[in-house]
Amino acid sequence: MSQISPVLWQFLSKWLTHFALFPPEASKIAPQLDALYFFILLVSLVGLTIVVLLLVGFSVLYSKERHPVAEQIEGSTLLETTWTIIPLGLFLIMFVWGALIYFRVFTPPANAMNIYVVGKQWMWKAEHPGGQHDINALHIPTGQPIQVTLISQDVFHSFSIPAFRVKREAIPGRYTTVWFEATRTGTYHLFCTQYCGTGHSAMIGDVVVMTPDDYKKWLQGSTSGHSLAQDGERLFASLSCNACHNARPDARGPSLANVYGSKLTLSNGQQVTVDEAYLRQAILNPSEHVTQGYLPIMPTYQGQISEEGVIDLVEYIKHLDSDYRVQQTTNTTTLLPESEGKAAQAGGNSAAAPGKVNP
Amino acid sequence: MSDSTAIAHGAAAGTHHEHPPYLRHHFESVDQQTDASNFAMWLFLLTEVMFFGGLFTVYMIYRNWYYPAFSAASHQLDVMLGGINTVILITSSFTMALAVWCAETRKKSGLVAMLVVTFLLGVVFLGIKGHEYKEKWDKHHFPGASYSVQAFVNPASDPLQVNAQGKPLAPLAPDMAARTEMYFCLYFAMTGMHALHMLIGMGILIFMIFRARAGAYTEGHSAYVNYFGLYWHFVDIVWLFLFPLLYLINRH
Amino acid sequence: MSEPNHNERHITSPTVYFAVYVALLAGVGLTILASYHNLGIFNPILALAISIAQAGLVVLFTMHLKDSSKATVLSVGCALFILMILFGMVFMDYYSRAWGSW
Amino acid sequence: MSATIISLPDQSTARIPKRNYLTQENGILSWLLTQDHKRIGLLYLMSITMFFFIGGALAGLIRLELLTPQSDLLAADTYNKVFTMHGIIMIFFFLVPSVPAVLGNFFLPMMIGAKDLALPKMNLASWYFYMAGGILALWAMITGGVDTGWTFTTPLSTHYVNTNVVTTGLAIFIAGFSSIFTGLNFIVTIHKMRAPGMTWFRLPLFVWSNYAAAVLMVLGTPVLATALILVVLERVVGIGIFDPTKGGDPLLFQHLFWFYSHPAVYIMILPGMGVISEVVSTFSRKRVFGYTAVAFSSVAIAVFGFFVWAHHMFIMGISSYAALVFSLLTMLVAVPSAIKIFNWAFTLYKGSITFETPMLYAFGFMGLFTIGGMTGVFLGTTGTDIHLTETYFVVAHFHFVMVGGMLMAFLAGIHFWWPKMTGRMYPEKISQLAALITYIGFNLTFFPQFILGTLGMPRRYAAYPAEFQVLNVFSTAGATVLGVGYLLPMLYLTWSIKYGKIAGDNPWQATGLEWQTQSPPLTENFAEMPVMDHEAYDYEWLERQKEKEVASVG
Repeated sequence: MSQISPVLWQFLSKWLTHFALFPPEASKIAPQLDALYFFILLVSLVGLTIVVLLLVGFSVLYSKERHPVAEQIEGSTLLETTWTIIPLGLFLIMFVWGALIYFRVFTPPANAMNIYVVGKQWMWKAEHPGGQHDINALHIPTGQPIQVTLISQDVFHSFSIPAFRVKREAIPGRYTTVWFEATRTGTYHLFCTQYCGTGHSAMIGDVVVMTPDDYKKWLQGSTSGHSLAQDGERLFASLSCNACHNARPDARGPSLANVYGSKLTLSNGQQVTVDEAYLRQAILNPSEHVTQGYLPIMPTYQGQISEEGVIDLVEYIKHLDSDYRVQQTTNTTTLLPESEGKAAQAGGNSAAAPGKVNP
Repeated sequence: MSDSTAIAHGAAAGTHHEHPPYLRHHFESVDQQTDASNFAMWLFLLTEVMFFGGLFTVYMIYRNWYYPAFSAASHQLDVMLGGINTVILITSSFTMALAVWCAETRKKSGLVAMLVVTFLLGVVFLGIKGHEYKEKWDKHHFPGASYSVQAFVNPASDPLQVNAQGKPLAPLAPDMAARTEMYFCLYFAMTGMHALHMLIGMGILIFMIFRARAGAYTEGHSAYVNYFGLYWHFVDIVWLFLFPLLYLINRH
Repeated sequence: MSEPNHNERHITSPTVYFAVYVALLAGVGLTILASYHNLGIFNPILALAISIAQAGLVVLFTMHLKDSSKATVLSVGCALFILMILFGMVFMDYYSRAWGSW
Repeated sequence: MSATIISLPDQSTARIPKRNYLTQENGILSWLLTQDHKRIGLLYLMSITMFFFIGGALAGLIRLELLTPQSDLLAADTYNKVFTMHGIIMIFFFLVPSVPAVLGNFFLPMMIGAKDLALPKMNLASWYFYMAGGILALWAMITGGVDTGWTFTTPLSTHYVNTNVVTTGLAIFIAGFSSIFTGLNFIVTIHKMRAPGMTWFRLPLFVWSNYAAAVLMVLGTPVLATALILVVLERVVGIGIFDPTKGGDPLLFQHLFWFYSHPAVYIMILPGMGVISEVVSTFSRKRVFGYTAVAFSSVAIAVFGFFVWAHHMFIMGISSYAALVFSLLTMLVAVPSAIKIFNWAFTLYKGSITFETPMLYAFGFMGLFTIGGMTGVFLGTTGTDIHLTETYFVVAHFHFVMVGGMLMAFLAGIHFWWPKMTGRMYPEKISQLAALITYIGFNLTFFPQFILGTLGMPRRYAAYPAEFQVLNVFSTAGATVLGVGYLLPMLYLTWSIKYGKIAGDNPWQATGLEWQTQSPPLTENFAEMPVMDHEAYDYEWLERQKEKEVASVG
């Protein structure tokens, strides 16, 4: 064979070594999604078989040679109802099942570790909470739910990991999230699946799934020295956010301590839960997100902070457990080590000042 | 039907009785022709409804998102001018309806007069609209690089940013003030599309005035005037929605 | 086949046009007047209601939909229905986005 | 139940009538200024064939580039322009006008017994709009191309590419008028121009499905126009309606775009389904099983087609609640398609089936459309959509529906009505071979893409990971076969215009009114106004007609 055609031989051996019908199942959701996939596949195959059998069978039985005389039949309400109701029922099962999967893929569990991913033409940049950066890669441990908070800096991108069966669009101007829990170590594809311009097909990377121990080592090996929250703290100070957002009784802005996860009432009466998306919006479009009791005086930071900067700020505010930290940034320019902040917080002084309208 | 080819010549030679010149060859009767073209005109207007429907969808979404900006920006429009324009357009619609009536009752001079009046009212409408556009342009309220939010962050500097009692409106926060550009995007897109429809209509009106002076439409076949009337009334209806939606936000 | 005087059948008299005209003017006046009173949420609703009523008058009488064939009436209804689908379903998305992820 | 025997007429004595719509007038102007729906249909046939081969050549380039994992034949930006133009040409300049503007234009008036469409001038204008749009699009392609993808996703199309977006957008806008005019003309014609006795439930199913598609054209296309105009304004003037930095929502564009573009796939497929109804009935000599159900399923698809557009946006940031609603409605729209498939299958039951070329294409349609439809369910289900959307699975799915479905239907229709259009037959054996080649080539091209998609290969990639190569090689190999399958009909049909056997008035013994007149038909279609005195697909009526004829001749 190899004498006849080396190219063909190469091709065949390639096929045999690489042949796969399904991508690896490397996340917790993958088998669940595959189960639904195989269910629909089964229904499709049965449906297709029925149609083909009908077509071939009738063609053979009623070909002109065998059946020269056509019998005129009007139709059959019973049959037609049958093939209306049965597909409808099957489709509804698929809908419900699919909706459950969809619900799971887009509802992160409470203990998920958050990783920010910024998409830009044409690369993925992942930011781990400890300050580690991944370019066109994502390092994650097994056995730990990972929530990915996505944002795009320019156009629509789509964050797709086929082995995990997850995909989510990175949208300019808005956070979206997806989560997964990797189950098998290895290196998997990371694709951008939404067409995003010239370098679209170069916007690919590797998802490296490691054991928790390896992950820890990796974290230590690639640390940049300061966490996202620490970067955010510095940015918070340099933008003078603390001029208003402090806990003093005459503060012009609400205290941000413990604001993450709380329920706020806005000046237009709307009730919101403070999450990453809300914090981002409140920084960039403050007047639509004024806490009740305050004036809409905050300037917008649209166009002044990069998406990474916003992420740093969000991460800082998330970890802002008391206004003590705000005071510290007001008074000192040096950064407190993480542990000291924690200790200070334990010391009390955590009551947030009630909101007041500045006269 | 099998012998159809045999008599092909007889039918094609045209043995139709009563064949008015405006009856086209593929219709059986004038009624059928009028019915069909009238129906077609309505369908065309329905495509227009969907076209403006897309714009109204965009308007609806952004007005909900940026209500303060829309409310403040709409104060830049002159209700007086808008109201006058509405009345002008309604009047032109009325004269157009009279033109249809004149054509149907075969009053040639009445038809010409009504078409001319309709045309002139259209000119006045567009004149006022142009004046309004110019005002926006001069104040840098045309969307684009030179857009200015001055009037909205500092309403005291702008005589138009006042409420019904004449007191200055509250200033907008800078980020919300920037959203007023969205309002003007939609303002220009929607009124611009409306004005474009009027321009097309007025082009057809000129054509019809000349034909009417030559005696067309008043000799029993007035359908064309009727179809144009439908178009003109439709353009009028669009304005009846644009006026309150763009001019009358939060005027109290 | 063709009726010689078919054109005479559907002529709407100028009186009807004039009545619609007056009603429209009244509607415009009412819209402007209402917008200067604080009716809360009802300001835009009232304005739109008046606009719809005005449009209805024009469509029914000035544009003779009242005397048009069933097919025309049906088509207009169909288009309005699809228009409501466009408005409604787009709005549904935007409205429910504020509810958060789930 | 009763029986019908139909035997084919003796074709040796048939000859082409001297007076017909082709010989009525001569000269190029008589074609360019014609208001005859049949001639306009032929104009459309020639122009869409041209666009099909341009789009096909671009597809060939795409497949060649994907032969190897690297982006070597074409640079990435060239590749992007090529697939964008392939999409735009195939969708707006081939698929949307194919069956309605060619076969619908030609046969719809004949099928309902009218002399012409209600608005012949508008019909001609529609062709000119189509050509103007098409030429503008080609011009945009030659002078630099456009690389947004046919979906024009904002903000990529408005702010991040520097190619001919405005020109292309306007080209599609202009072509939209042609679509609206055709649809409008069909609706008016079907409502107002039916022959005496031609009640709604005596209409051939081809007319029903074109009616449904026409409704979609008339009500959907204007919204696409809105979306495109706003994109053009955003690029030219700088308004910020879809610009996130100015507070706009880029997703709103997709709402408007898919509000048209999802129904557009039904504009493309519904007329094709109409063709299949005609062909299956004719070649099994039997009335379509459950006529009413098939007719209403067309209307149901048209209506539900408007409710499901956001299933293109499940992971794009629409609200989860909206995703559920749209997914549920998508399931509902799948049902009428299933009804159609089963009704066609049962039309064969107790028929008397022959396997001429149109019937082979119709079989191809039924098989491939079933696969295309079922894979659509994978994508309409929110859960599996997450994994499969934006991959080659989607590419394979819509090519199964559009190429496997629509193009098969178009070829079935062309072969079915070719004798009526030209008065001549094509060589039967070669055409059967072509149908077979098309079928094999098609499956070889697009079936591997389902596997590629499941494996996760993203669409619109100029370069891809090496492990996907084998399946891509299969796909490219299949595309070559498919190319031959499309070139063959082009050649033998052209040949047959001059040298084909003379067909006679009703070579298939079909019941439609269009077959009860001479071929090629007269300019006014019928020598005298036909009167419909029987149901659609009434083969017994046809049999009685023939007996009468024999009696009167005897």
